[in-house]
Amino acid sequence: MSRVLMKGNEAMALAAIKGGCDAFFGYPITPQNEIPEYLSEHMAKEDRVFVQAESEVAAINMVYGAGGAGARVLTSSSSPGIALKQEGISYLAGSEVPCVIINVMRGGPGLGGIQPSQADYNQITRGGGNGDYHLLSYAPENLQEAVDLIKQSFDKADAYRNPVMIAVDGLLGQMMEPVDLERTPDSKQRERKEWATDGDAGRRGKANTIVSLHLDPNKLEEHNLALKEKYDRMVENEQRYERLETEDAELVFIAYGSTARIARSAVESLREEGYKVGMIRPITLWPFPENAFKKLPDTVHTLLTLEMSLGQMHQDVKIVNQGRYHLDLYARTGGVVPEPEEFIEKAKAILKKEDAA
Amino acid sequence: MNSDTVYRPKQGLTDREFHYCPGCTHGIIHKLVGEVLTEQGLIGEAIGVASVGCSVLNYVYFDCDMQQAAHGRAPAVATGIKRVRENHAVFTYQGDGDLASIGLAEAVHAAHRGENITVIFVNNAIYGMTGGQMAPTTLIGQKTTTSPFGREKEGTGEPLRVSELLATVPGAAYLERVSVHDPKHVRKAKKALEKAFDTQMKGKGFSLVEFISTCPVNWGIQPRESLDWAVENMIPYYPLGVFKDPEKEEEDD
Amino acid sequence: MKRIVMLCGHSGSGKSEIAINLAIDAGVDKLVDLDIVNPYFRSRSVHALLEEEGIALIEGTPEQSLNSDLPTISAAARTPFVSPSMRAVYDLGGGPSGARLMRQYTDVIDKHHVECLLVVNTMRPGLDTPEAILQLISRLEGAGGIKVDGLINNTNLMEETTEETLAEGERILRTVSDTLDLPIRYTFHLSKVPITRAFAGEVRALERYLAPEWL
Amino acid sequence: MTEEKVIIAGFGGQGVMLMGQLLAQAATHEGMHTTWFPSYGPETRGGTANCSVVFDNHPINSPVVSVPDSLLILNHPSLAKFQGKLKEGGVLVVNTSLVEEKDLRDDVRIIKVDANQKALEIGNLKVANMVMLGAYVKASGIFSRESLLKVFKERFTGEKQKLLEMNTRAFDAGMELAAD
Repeated sequence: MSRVLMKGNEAMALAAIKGGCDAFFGYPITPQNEIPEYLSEHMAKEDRVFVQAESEVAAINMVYGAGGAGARVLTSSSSPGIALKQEGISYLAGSEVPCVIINVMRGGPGLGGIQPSQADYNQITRGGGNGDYHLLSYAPENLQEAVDLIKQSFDKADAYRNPVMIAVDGLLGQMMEPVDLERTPDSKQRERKEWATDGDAGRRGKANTIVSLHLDPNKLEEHNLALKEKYDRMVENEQRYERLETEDAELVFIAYGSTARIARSAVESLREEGYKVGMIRPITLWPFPENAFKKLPDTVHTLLTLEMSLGQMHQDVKIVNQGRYHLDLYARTGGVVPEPEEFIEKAKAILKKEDAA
Repeated sequence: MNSDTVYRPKQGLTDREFHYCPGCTHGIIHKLVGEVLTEQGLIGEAIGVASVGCSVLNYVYFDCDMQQAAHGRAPAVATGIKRVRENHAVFTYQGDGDLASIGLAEAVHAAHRGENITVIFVNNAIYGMTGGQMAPTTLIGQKTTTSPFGREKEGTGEPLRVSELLATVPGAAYLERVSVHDPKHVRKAKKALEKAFDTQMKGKGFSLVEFISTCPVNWGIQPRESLDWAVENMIPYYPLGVFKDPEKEEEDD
Repeated sequence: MKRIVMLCGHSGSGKSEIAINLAIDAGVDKLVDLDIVNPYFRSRSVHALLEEEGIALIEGTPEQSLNSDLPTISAAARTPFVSPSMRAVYDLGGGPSGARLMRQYTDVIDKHHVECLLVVNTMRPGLDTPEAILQLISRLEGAGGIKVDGLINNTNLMEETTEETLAEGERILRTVSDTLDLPIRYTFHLSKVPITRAFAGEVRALERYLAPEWL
Repeated sequence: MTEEKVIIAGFGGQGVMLMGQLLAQAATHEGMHTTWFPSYGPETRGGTANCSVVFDNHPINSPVVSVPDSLLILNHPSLAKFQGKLKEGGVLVVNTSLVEEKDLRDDVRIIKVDANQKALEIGNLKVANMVMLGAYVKASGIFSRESLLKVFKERFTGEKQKLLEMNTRAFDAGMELAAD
């Protein structure tokens, strides 16, 4: 198979199968329904597990069970559903059970709307459940990248024994684009997970337990510090980003996911008109790609965060910036997808002000 | 069982000493589960799911792989496990706060899907762990820390009968309510557990054994009295017996 | 002091500190921690110290569930009641829910060898009148199936305690004492608070074992 | 080629989404980059529906089309909603069966297609969308007829295979209408 035209949600579902996903547990919510719909058919054809749970809460706890039993597991949902899943996500992280979670974001808070949004940034990067934990989270910009990242995410989840979240918005989930499913290698069958509660205690002569309960605060702190050491390794090794036209840029956009696609258009138009504009595109939301902000050229004077949420990522830009550059934010929210013209206008206003100064 | 046998060392359980209060029946029920899993040759490959409640730590007692679930979610966790480990005996061990209240949806839907798991449901008509609050199973007139004047039907409803409720769910294959207040009933309870795991291993669907249990501490009575209290007050409202039997269903068909 | 002393009271009355003080001073065999209500500041956290003093601690919750809110009690908690030569101090949880589990032992409590003392700090909200304390006693007795045999004045405002604080507490407790004909068995004061006048019962300086310095 | 941005709009049930998907699929066969993005509101049959399709020889950034190069309008409410967005000199393919001609802009290239009438002549009102599609393919000159027929063959398989012939006829009829 070379390039095929697929809808985002279907492409992500198929990528999960190719990533070696053994089981899917989910609950319907717009705009990600094509994922369970696609998998209900194709997981069965592959003789793998598909269960439509009675709620998001049940679904994530099924993920916890199947992941604990050593399987590669996927669930998907959208913002309010992800909020419901936070209980289980905290348990997964706390007891170090790997899984992959696809979040096709929509507007909030509450029931919000069903149009594309990035307002889950905090929910994704700050945890959303209780306790000190992090999810490795990828924010692809197009369907090819989504497919590549999802395939790899099962390996990453297993390697770190940690949940991995794929964060896209409704736009990427709903749009169609050609993808090459063979571009990245399919995941190979894995070895048995030594820690899993897979019911082989009799053969091993030693039972495994999977718990997140540690009643002695000193033991719990020790556990948390061990987790932190793991998260530190992720910060060290897993930061991913793209730098576009930053070599001589005066103004640098910071944008991810769909917003980055739109920002890319704006960069191209602005460059054609002679404006020195570039972009940093985080591919991992957590760990936030601090490295992308190192060694920026001296020409840079302003970083402009563009996001479909009211400055949630901008907080991370502020932390990374440490007072070096002027900062600005252009945000749309509630399901409104910005148009390149809006970014262009904002960029011109900033550059004009700089010239005047 | 040989009639000369008066005590048998525990099987299917670790050497850890139970933390349960005197008069509480968790210990007996643990022992029965361990015995049945051992006698049926399942313990080495069994996977248990611990829930939240007084038995939250049972993962240190059962001598098999154990996963600890969030409050009420044990049937969902067990679903996940069973779907990827089809040939293993998978069981949950839940109290009435866990199963009949916060986790009712998970329990009903696991039964509803005909999930091929076994649920050990321990009903003592009160929240033990958090200090004796009213449970959905608390009897009318029963005083708890959140029904200080005795539970009234008005506003809190009447006690929920889980076995009877699940008997209306088509996917539930085997349901029985038992008690462990005397040796005769303990033997009967063991038979129920045997049948429940048998139902699972034959792939017939969801099985649940409901145990009438005690809580002397939170009922505020002596351990010995608590067994009598259960017999006199709980069993009349929660009658013992089989509510669903796959063999009967087959005969009826 | 009788062979067995049970300390009951309202939450935050200082039962556990006094239990440890009494147990160490009297050199009893066992300190039984039956506080299943409050998972903080329980006598079980001074396990090591008690061991040095030769006092065995009987606690409900096994080591693996330390700091859990499991309301479990150990079967060994019954032993002192039925062992004629064993001396013990029982530390009950606060309020009626703490007293409730004494129902467990109504069949083995022998009033000749057991006394139940109520620890009171009248500076705690809602306990600043004799009526309030009388009501508390009635509720504790109802819940636990026990009878209060005496009072302990532990009135204090922590660091701000003065001798007058203690005297104020005694005034209130005397009314309770007169109404129910209960003796005030002890008065506890912080060693920092010098005592210049007479107080009811045995007057003892309280060593604080449980509360950290910064509290 | 340079980027071609298209909006296709009509009411739900007219096959608007399918038209976009067929074009995107044909573009994939021709080695182009393409995106298809639906408006996925609560619209169902009877409501308004639209999708955006973009074709380019370079990777496409925004799948959201604010100023289309071409506009395919299948009913009158869609004309009111989208006509103003069409770029000056762009292509406007209108279903004159359901659109009042007096409201049409005069600064764009208009392809009038009596699609419903033509579909009825062919034998089924449902293929009106294929008539529109044929007209657009002819007018834009971006795709070969063969690419579209290949896509038809991929789409109309199994039970739907019997629809292949009628859809092809409708498509060809549309191409013919645009050639006039």
